[in-house]
Amino acid sequence: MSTAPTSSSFSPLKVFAWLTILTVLEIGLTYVDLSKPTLAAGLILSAIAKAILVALYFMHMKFEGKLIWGMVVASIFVGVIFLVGLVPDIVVGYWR
Amino acid sequence: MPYPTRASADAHLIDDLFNLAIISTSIAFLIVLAMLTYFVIVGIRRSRGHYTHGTSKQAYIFTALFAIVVFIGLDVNLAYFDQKAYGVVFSRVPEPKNNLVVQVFAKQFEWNFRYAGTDEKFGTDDDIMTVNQLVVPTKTDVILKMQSLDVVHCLFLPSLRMKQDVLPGMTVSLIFQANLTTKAEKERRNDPEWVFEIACAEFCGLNHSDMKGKFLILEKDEYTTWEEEQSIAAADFVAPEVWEHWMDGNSEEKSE
Amino acid sequence: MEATSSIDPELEFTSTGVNSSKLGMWIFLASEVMFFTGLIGSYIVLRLGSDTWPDPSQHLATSVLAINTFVLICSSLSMVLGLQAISQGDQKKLTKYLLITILLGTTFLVIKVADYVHMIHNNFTITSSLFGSCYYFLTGFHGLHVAGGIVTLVVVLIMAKKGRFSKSHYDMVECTGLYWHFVDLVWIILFAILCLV
Amino acid sequence: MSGDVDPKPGFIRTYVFSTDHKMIAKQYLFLGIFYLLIAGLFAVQIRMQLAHPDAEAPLIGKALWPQTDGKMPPEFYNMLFTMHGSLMVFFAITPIVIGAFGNFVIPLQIGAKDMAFPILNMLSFWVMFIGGIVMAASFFVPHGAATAGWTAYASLSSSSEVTSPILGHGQTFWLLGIAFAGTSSLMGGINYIVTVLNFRCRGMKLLRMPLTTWGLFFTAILNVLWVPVVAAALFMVLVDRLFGTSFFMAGPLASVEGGQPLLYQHLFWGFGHPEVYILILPVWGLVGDLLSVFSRKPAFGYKATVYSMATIVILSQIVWGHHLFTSGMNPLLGHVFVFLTITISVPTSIFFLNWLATLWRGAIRLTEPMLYALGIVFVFCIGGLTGLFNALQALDIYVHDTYFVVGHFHYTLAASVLFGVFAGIHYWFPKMFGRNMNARMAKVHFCLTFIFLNCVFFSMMYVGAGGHMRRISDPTTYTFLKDFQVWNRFMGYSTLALAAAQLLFAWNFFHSLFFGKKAQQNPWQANTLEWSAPTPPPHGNFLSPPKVARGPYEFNSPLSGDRDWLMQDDPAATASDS
Repeated sequence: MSTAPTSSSFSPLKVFAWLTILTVLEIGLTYVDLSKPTLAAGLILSAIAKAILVALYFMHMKFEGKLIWGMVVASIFVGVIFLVGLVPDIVVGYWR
Repeated sequence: MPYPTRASADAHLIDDLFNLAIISTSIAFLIVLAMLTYFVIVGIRRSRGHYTHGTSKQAYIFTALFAIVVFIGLDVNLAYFDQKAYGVVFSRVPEPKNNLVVQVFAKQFEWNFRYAGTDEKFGTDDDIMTVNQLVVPTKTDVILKMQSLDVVHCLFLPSLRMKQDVLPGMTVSLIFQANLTTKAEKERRNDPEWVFEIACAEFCGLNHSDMKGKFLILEKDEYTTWEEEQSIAAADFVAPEVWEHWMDGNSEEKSE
Repeated sequence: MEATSSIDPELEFTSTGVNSSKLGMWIFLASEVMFFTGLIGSYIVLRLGSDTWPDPSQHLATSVLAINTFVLICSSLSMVLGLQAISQGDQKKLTKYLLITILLGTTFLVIKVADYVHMIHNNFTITSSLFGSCYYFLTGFHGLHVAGGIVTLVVVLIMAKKGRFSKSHYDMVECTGLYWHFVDLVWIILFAILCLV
Repeated sequence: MSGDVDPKPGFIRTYVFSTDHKMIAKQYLFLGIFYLLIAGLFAVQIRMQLAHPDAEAPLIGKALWPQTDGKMPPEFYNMLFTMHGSLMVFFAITPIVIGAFGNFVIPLQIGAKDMAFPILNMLSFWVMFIGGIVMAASFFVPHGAATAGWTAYASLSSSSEVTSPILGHGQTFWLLGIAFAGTSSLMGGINYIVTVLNFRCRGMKLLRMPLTTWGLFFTAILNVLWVPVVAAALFMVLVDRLFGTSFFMAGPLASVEGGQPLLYQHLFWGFGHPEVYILILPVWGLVGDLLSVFSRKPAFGYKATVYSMATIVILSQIVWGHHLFTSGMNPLLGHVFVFLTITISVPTSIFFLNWLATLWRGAIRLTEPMLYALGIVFVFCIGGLTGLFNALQALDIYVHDTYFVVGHFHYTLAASVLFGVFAGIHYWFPKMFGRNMNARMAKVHFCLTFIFLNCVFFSMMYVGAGGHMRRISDPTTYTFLKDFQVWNRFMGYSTLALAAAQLLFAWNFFHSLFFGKKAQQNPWQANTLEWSAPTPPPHGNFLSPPKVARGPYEFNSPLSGDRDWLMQDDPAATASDS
């Protein structure tokens, strides 16, 4: 009894094109001699954009109900909170 | 309560906090116990239970009130005194003139201590090195700079109610001021073998339970004489290779 | 928790309407998110915490890794096309796309192993530095996940060949697709954070 | 969707590779009881060693340790407390409380035919079984089983050439065993969540589910979220040990600089604190259930209890720092964790309020499950309140790694969850095995266990207040611990008596398996759905799919006429109330 996604009209090729463009952009970014933090910021932004693209379209997140959205957002939130809790000790490090 | 003897002026804050926690939790426990036994004793004789879901307005108000009272009375009250005690006992700022820096190296199953000796500088050949014995003068701020050679240890000073994990790769510090000498405690107890002790509280391998040491607290003048005697003797004493691993690290400036 | 669904109203309250195997797969992916939080999070935190971190481009062949990323994105595409094919009931196209996905997945692994051998050859190994440990550990675990995905895809391919999937019943393909896209998503993040920056 | 049933499943399919959730529950139960027995014997050995540290072990001493002529060598003691902790947490309590009760109770209480994924359910048992085999095998590996504590802190567990020579392969086997147990919990967690969300019978709204199912549902959520994090940490330790990477290696021991042992402690306790709530949540649900059934009165504030459980599920994931107050963690972080940890006492106090209010004006029936449930309320009150001591930063620095902490978590884990195990077994034994357990023997067992339990764990806290460190094999060498030796001896003999009392339960359990009186369908006259299924329930659980009309605790409701209970799926009463 699989519920076919009601309005799943997206063209995989368009999403695929975007993903490739962003990957090429990322590689291009590494050749431009930016300072490390800005390079990192740019790469992280494009990685998140690609991740959202894959999640929304390829994984049908866009057409899912509140339950799946709630689960994914909750687990990402819990993970991020845990990492933020690590920062003062491992990144900053009071005694080091 | 069986707390070990107190060797510092502000260790009593921890004991008072412990007593306060015991009293408040015991009150809470006795209330719950009384209600539990009363309801059971009365309830055994009843044949039909009272039909209530506890979803009435008063029930919710009472629950909210009960939760707030417990939170304020028990938690905030204890947390307030706890943070106060922490501010006094564990965040002591050493006075610049009247302090003594002791380097501690935790190694699997022994504590190594290094004192700057009479010339107040480490690395000179008058440094004093003792194993499993921490010697400190009273009424001076002692700064223990601690590192570990291999695994995580934990320097536990029960008489000061203090404990600090010693990790490899970083220099942690513990700052305290003792005010009771070992000799005074010996006379009070008139037991010549009595001594303050150091223990390892973090499990660190095979002989973790033998990793203990003595904590000798001397009067100021006794300490200076001890220091001079040791410094002279230290001249021909070869420093154990342990100390070559001591990394001065940037922690020197941070905690000064 | 109410999901609009075509189940009989009496059960309305008692089921979330989401297909059980898809819900199970999404919960598994939530646990995978936490697993990679543990791994990638530790890498991020260790890296920000250590002051001497080698520049990845010295040790890694970024171009090979870029090709690898492209291979994995293509395999994601073919997986989606396969899924769309079966949702319209076209079994033959499904088997074709599944085959393409498996081939792309294996090329990804082959390229990765070749890259490992090449790097170990000019002694950038797992013990050469914390970066080395993190790199091999993270990409190694990701490789294991890709290998697991390929094994499942082969099973799904066999079932598809036997015609076990129809227009109305293709849960297994959908869940494997979800897992495959998740593995691709993790590689996208790893590629950006680990290999380029 | 549930497992396809071939007409006459042979011995293998019904008993060994069964996909029936009830048979899997029994398999988990027996695995859990086996490891409970072994880890319990380790506890007795630990306490006897502390009672007489330099005495020769009676009978087996000379044979086991000729080189120290009968006295227990330190590495054996270290192995004892490590395996006592690890086996109890991962292979005794988890299989019984989450594996056995979860598998047996969830489908029956929500009116489902079986779990959502029966084959995954069977696999989850066999993965736990393999983990158990790996842990058992680690005893016979050269240098014996793991000896780095159940927490396996970083540099000690992750470096193989550390000078304590006994860290042989045992630690690697331990890591694999825990990885298997974690995978099994993960598989079980996914199964429980999907079953509870999607397989409830007609009319079984979420807020009409019994509290036990709620407890197990929240446990599954915490399991699914946090077991992978500890799996990541343990794999890093495994890779550090086997391939010489340096995630947690620092200082002179590290070949390459950069690793941080503190990261392991954060990762472990990030999982560690949710883990202790994973173990206690089902017991909270069980207590709420039993108190209502045996007070013949609806559970007071059902919704408040469920929401408090949900709050605790959220809060338990952000308070792990109170395990690290002395570990060189940033003190500012310490202050934050103090205030986060004390908020947990709000939902817990709501539990106590609702439990006591359920007993208030109830018709109490002192059956065995009720006795254990009241025991849980008592010991968990002490356990919960002493948790406050450890939440306070200045106080925790003194009591950390002393027997006070050991006393606290034994009150919450070894006392409350152990009573939860006994309560659950006594409550569902008639439904599981179709026979009754001997009531009088159970009551004697309860009283003895209750007395000796309190003797051991309360004196642990008393001795801990005096600064008695944990995990040391010979406390008499410390002058400041000398006068606690009489308490250690008292605890040693109380543990012996406690172990002896468990023989009563073992006899009662195994005897009644075959010779207990036949049980009826609803021996405790409770309302939840598992009691409307025949005893013992057939493969599909219910003869006809139940249709639920009301909440699980409608005792003495006006609709139920002269009987004082009203089954959830009883069509007789027309008005479908709450």
